[in-house]
Amino acid sequence: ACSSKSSSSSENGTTASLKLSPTFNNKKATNASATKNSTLKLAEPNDSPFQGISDQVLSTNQEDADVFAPGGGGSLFNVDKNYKIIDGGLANQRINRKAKTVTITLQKDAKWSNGSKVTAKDIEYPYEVIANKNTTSQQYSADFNTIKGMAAYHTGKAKTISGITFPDGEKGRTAVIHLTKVTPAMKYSGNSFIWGTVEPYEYIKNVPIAKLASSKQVRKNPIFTGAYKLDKVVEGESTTWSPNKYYYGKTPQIKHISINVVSSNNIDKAIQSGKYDFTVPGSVLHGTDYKELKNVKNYKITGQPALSYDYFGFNVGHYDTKTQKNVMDKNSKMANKSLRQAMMYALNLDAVSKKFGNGITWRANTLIPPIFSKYYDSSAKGYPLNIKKADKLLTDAGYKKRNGSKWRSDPSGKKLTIYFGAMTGTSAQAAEYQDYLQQWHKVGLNVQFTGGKTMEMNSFYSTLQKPKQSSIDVYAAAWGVSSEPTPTQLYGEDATYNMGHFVSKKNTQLMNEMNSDKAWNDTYRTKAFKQWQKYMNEQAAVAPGSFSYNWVPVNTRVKGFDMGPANNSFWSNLSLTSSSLK
Amino acid sequence: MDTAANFLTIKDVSTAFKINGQFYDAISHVNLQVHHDEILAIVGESGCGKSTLATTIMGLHDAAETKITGEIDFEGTDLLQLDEDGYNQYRGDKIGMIFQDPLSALNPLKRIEDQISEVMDYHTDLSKDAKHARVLELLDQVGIVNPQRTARQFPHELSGGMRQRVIIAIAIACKPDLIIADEPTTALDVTIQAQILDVLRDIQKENHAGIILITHDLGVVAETADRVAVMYAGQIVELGSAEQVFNTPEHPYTRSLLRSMPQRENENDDLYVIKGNVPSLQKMPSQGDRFAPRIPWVPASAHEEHPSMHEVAPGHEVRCTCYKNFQFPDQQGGVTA
Amino acid sequence: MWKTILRRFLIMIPEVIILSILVFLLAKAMPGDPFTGSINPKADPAQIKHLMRINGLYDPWYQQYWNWVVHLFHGNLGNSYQYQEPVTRLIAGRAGNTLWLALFTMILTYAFALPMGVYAGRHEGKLPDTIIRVYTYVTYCIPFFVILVLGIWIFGYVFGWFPTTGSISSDASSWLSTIGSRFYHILLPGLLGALFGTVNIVQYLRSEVIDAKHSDYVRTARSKGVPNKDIYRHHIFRNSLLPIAAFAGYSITGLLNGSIFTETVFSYPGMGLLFVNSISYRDYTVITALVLIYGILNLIGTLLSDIILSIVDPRIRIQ
Amino acid sequence: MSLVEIKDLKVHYPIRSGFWNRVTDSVKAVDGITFNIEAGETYGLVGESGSGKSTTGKSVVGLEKVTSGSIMYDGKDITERANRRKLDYNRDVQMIFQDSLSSLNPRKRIEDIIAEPLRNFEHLSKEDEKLRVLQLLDIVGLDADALYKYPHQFSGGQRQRIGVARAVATNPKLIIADEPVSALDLSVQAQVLNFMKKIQRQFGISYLFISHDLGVVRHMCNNIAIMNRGRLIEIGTREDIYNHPLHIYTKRLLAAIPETNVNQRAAHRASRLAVEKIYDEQQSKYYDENSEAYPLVQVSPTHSVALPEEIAHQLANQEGEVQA
Amino acid sequence: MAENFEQHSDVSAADLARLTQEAQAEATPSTAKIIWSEFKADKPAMAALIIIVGFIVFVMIGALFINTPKMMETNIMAYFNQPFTSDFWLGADSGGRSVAKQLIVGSRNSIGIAIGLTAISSTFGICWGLISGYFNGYIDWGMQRIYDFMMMLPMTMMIIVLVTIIPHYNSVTLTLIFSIFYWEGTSRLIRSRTLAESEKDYVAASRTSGTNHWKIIFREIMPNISSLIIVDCTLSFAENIGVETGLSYLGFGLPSQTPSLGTMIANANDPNNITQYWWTWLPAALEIIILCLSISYVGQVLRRSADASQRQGSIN
Ligand SMILES: Nc1ncnc2c1ncn2[C@@H]1O[C@H](COP(=O)(O)OP(=O)(O)OP(=O)(O)O)[C@@H](O)[C@H]1O
Ligand SMILES: Nc1ncnc2c1ncn2[C@@H]1O[C@H](COP(=O)(O)OP(=O)(O)OP(=O)(O)O)[C@@H](O)[C@H]1O
Ligand SMILES: [Mg+2]
Ligand SMILES: [Mg+2]
Repeated sequence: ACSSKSSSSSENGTTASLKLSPTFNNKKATNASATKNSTLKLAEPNDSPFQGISDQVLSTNQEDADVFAPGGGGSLFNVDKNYKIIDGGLANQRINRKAKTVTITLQKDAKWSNGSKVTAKDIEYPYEVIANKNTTSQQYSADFNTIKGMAAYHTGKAKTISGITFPDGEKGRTAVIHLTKVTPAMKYSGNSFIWGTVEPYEYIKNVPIAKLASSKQVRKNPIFTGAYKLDKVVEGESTTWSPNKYYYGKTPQIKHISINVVSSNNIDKAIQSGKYDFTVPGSVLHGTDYKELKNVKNYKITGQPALSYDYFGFNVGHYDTKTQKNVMDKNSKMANKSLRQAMMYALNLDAVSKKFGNGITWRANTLIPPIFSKYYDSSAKGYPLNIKKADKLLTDAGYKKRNGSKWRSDPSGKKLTIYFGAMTGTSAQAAEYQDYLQQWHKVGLNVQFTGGKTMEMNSFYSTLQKPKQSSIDVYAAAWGVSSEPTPTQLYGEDATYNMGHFVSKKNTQLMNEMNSDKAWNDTYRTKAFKQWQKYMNEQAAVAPGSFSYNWVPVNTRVKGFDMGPANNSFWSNLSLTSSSLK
Repeated sequence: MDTAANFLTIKDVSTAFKINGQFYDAISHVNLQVHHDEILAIVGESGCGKSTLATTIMGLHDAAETKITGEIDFEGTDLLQLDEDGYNQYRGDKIGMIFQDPLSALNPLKRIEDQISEVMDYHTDLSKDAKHARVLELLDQVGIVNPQRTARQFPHELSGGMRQRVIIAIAIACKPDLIIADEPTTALDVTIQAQILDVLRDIQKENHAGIILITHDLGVVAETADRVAVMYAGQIVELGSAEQVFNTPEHPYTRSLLRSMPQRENENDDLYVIKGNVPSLQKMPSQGDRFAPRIPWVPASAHEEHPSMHEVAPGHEVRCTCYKNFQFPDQQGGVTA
Repeated sequence: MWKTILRRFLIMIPEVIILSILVFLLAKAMPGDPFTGSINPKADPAQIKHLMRINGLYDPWYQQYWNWVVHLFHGNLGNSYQYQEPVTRLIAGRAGNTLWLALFTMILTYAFALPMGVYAGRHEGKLPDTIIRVYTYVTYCIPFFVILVLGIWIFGYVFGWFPTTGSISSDASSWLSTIGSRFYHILLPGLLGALFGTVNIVQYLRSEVIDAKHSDYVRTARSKGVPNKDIYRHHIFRNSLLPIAAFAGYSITGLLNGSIFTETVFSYPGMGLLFVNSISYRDYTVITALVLIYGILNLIGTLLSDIILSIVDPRIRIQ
Repeated sequence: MSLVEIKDLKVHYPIRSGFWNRVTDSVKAVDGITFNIEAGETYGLVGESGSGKSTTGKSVVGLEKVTSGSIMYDGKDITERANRRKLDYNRDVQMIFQDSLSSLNPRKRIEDIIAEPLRNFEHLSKEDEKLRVLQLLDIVGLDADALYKYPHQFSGGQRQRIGVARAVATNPKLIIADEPVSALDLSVQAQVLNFMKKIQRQFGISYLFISHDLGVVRHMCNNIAIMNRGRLIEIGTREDIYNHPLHIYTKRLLAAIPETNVNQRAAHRASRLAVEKIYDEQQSKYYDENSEAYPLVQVSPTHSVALPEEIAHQLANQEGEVQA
Repeated sequence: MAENFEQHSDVSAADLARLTQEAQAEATPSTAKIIWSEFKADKPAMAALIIIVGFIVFVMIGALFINTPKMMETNIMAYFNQPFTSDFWLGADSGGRSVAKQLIVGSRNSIGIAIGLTAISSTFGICWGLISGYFNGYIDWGMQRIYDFMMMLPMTMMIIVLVTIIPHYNSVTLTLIFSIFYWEGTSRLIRSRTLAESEKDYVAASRTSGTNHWKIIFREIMPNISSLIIVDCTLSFAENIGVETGLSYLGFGLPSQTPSLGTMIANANDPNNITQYWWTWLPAALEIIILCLSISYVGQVLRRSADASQRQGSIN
């Protein structure tokens, strides 16, 4: 632990030391026989078998989304590189601010992989499934109540959702969604108001919604709208695909695709021994894997910043179950901003990222990940290592070492012990957490693990989600974010996920601005995001930890690989240059 | 005796066991002949080498752990020169053996019939049916009341007496010339013992076999044996017809044994007790009379240095000359040592 | 005998009931709940509370237990929270894999162990015997998973002889290739499991053979003139194999325990791996069902051992 | 008054079967026997294997749970545990076992083995205890250096004597000797039998001497009981049993004893076969319809036999005539 | 009553000292001495014994000089440091922590667990087996039912469930959890031997000598199965050293701040570590193998000397 001097961060924000491109421009000529007969072999690194729910409405986990990805996931819209919805996908979207409606119109030749037409009812049915009283879906959120009649349907008062209409009938191509308000977020894919996928109503209508998740139609023989159709599912293990001849878009070029779940312990060896073309983009590979894979022959590493970030949360209040709002406690141990800032300055996040992340992770400077290039505040400084500043902040705020103690006490002179909550994970993570403690000890703060050791994930979250708790003062965790980055659900006043309970008028106001009427103007919205980032950074109630790449090793026989969000035809753009793996 | 009937001749046989890397004689220089149509009994205390003699004849010793010298002439063949396969031609066929513990001597997992017909598998080429018939015949012969049923049973379903009969049936299945019975009745009740001995005798008569009957029960010997060999510490110390040995016992050991038996005559007296113990293999004196330490009142001069057998009557031999003037202390009139 | 078997089954009932209560309580005592794991901004906490409520997770434990028992009698073990499908179907899908692997491992174990044990016993004290014994000690000392990890690394990756994940390859389509692929996938885990599982059998068999060699009935057989090799074939082998046969049932326990490791290392979707996954997910219904099933399988294993023994050994009769 | 009075003693072992594994039948190991043991006498109990001799012996010493009947000692029924404890019963009644090796704990030194009953019943000081053990060793003819040795270091005869030393350590009134010499060689057997007689003379001990060797029993016992299938068949003095046996079972047992007189071999065998023949043919006469023994009938002050009254007397008279 | 004996024996109080002395001169060596001489005769066994004892002592003392929290501190610069350097004899692990020091403390912890577990489970199993084997009737019946029930429990699963429930679990609680399940093998072994042993006449002899049941069980029967107990304990000790490794592999082992051989071997769960960072797991694995082999070798000798004293029994 002698890294305190090696402050390596740049003055202006942070950037990844490593530059990865989301595309792999393979110039090789495509071998004809390769196209005809060969199989694209993909790996899905995951420790458990996938669950097998092909339906995005019902599934919450990444594995399922990944192994069913060639089917297109029923995705409605095409997006640009900022995840903004554009025309040209399965459907186009029009927002009418005056009428407060969103109109979704399907492509003319939009078909399911069994040949039947995609209909307007298919656009509406996901809402029914999500909001049904007996659903197993976890997707329903308060935001859906902005759709007219949705709340009534959700509570079972209404049989149908009155706010979704079909101008040319259920079998037609258009659905209109009537809302109580429209927000700028709706322009982006992944927002929490407009659902982005279709359900094959005709195909599944006979299955009770409660049983949908376990039905054959969802698990064994699901149909899709994407470039490939499902041939076979081996439960929990693999899926195989072949071109979907009813696909409305670009004709797929590969004869077969297979996706296998590979235990994350084994993934490096599997790639090194040339068993797979690439890992499904979206699946998670770690920094330790990168070290193993970066120099593997015949593979090229591609990547883009991930839709996620690590952060530090401070417990500064509680959740009032009566008003269903978060409340700050002035007297809480972590209420002092200087203390929080000092703790962040004490951390050597740059060094840690470098050592453990191998370039795949780097210190985060703000709470919006850089994939949102428009909103990401690259100028934010975040909290680089600065022990001196930390010491000064503490001393100035009255956290002094008294009576010759090794540790600082709080301004009132009371002993100060801060409890750090962290989840049990890999040995590298354990080492990181240990390192954080050491860093805090360096500035004289007596920080201990809650319960003396890292916590098992379930205990960790059930502790944090208690309305009021005092066993965790500061914690390290991560968020995966949606492609629409509005942070209200995480940090809003009434957000249950606001587990540090930081609330302020300013914060509420800044977040409201992001989706206010003015925010239909992109520059305004961008400004709002940046202001919020600045505020949050300054408050340090939730402080950025690290960003990382979502990266994929791609075999050099693959052509047309581009994992960027703007590549809406990812699967049909892929082709192979030789019939066997290299 | 008729030498033609002399089908087994044991000449100067010694068997030594390896104990802690050294060989010690368990039986030494045994000479013995067995005739057809006779029961030769071998008696002696526990550990004097009776079983060893039997297993030596049967060739059941592990070559690495034992050293056997001498000659066992069986109908003109020296058994000790045979290899394992050669021996197997004799075992079970020409020589049958009966063991002491009838329970453990039978394979617990095989039916009685299989265990009996197994002998015939190797020594006859009878058909299956013929073997079955022979099994029933044998069981009947050894006095089992319901052969059909017993043939199908397992050893544990039979009583001790019945098991011993089965073992006898195995031993006689191929009508051997020689049957060695090692304490066949020790584990049994007197009444059963009498029956088993009857069976043995009948079989011997029928097959004209020669039987070596090993026992330490002098009563059994007196009832069944034609000739008797008394063993002590690995040596035969007295050999003669039953009448000779019981009516005119000569060797002090034989006389002591007979005297220590509870009998009508000594009903109310103390029994005679032989002093000391049988020496263990490692402590066996290398010369002199091995019984001498147990009759300390007999002067050393009465014993031979290398005791040999002396014929005292036709067919009656005694080892060592000490028998000539041996008397029990209480009969001696004050010459106690 | 069937009466005894039936009686044994009846005796099992209270044991299974006690186990079910125990497991149920223990499962509930684990911190967290099935939905804590799915914390992400896409899932609304209110909706999750709603799901908790309709799944009865806020009811008192006895109520939950009672509901569970009632469902049980309808052949319904509840729904997996993680997999969102009926536990019965979920486990049925996995049980086959586990049982195949276990059966195969058992066959291999015996195929290795019997010759080794007999050989070691027959040539007691000689060099091969010493080698076999050192081998058993070494495998006895090495934790099972180390064998597995080394095995998968060497044979799966370095040499690439065996598949390293899953139970079947994704391109097996015909009936024959399906069977073939399944078999190919259990080959390496089965071999490694057998390598580990032989220890007890080898040691036990060895001493049985040595005992049998010196037994009286073998002496009887020799005195019948039975040649040495036949003595081994008809007497020693048979008699010393019997107690081993009874091991078969007990070894189920060991195999099931081992399945947890094998399946984790080989990402082999069986009940063991399902259990490990369900633990971190707090998938109560699955955990409870699996522990119960394993418990019942253990019981059946014991019963099987007793039955086998009574069939092969005429001395033991269940009346 | 007799030392021990055994009355209608029954020991049954349950046989379980059926679906619920309930007791459906029982092995009647001992099925209603009555006899008395007098002080200072040796009482012989003879019978075939499995006839219930050991079970009787164990019941008397308190090792076996008695099904019914009583064993009176000192006016108390010692089939009850509490009474045994109150009386320190085993201080007065001890046992010698058949297998000398297994009856001595192989992990204990001789001193501790012999001292065991002393420690439980007499609570002597360390010195006194050691002295007593040494005296006992001396009495049974063993050297003091046996003290710290283990049982396996002794010969069968010596071990049996150690067993006797333990049995007499508390100066008991009765010793149950269950086949004490049947595992021993002739010479050693003689040694042990002599010795048992000697200490009987010295300490006035009574023996219940169990054996199936009629030669040994004749040598040791004044009174003899013949047992068959859990019941007593005949009771009498040595004279009565050996010279005037009444029951065919007794006769058969006696006939089966091998005779050491070689010269009368043939005659002896003939008479044995004759008895055997009668036994086979006349079973029904000597046993009741369930082939169980009849109740005992007294034919003389010392002699009883299990036969129907008239037959018993008839046979007794015949015997008398033959005698005369 | 004493006079009674005086009368018939020449031995008197005066001879006591002399005779005792004589007896002592002839006394048979104790089992411990027999075992010791067996070790002296068998050089490899002696080596094994020295390895075990020496190692345990070294580890116990060595661990005292190591400040565990300090040792477990992350040292980013030493991330996977190569072995055989002056700072890190055996290299460093992913947290830059010295493998050598961890090995010492980890061995201490693992051996501690093994000792604790062996002590608890063996003691319990032995008592259980003895009592259940000695008494028949309801006691045995009841104990057998409990035993059957325990046998039914799927051990690994139950341990995992318990480990997740216990809030602050550490090596002590882990030992206790394991103890719940590890007595069964011992108890079965002991019970079957006790059953056989109870049949023997010396037990009957003790009962007729007025010795009470508990004394018979623990003073008479137990010494007779002591060789079995010793051998069983040594073998379970060997087995118990590696007992938590499997759990650590599955991720339910000791907390990472408590190093153990298990947590170290669990480094092998990552195939990368197997080859590249072999020093993170190999020393621990080798240590387990060497220790276990030594222990089983010692167990062999113990068994042999136990057999030897039994063999003496048959030579009169
Ligand atoms: N395999 C062996 N190895 C070493 N010594 C042996 C072996 N077999 C027998 N002995 C010894 O040889 C001697 C003779 O034994 P043997 O069994 O022949 O005696 P025995 O007369 O049959 O005695 P018993 O009446 O007890 O059966 C005994 O001292 C015995 O200890
Ligand atoms: N614990 C028991 N359970 C069931 N039956 C028993 C038990 N003990 C003895 N028996 C049976 O009781 C009967 C009498 O046995 P006991 O041991 O008293 O006979 P014994 O006359 O001493 O025979 P032996 O001469 O063989 O010692 C036998 O049939 C025996 O099988
Ligand atoms: Mg013998
Ligand atoms: Mg008896």
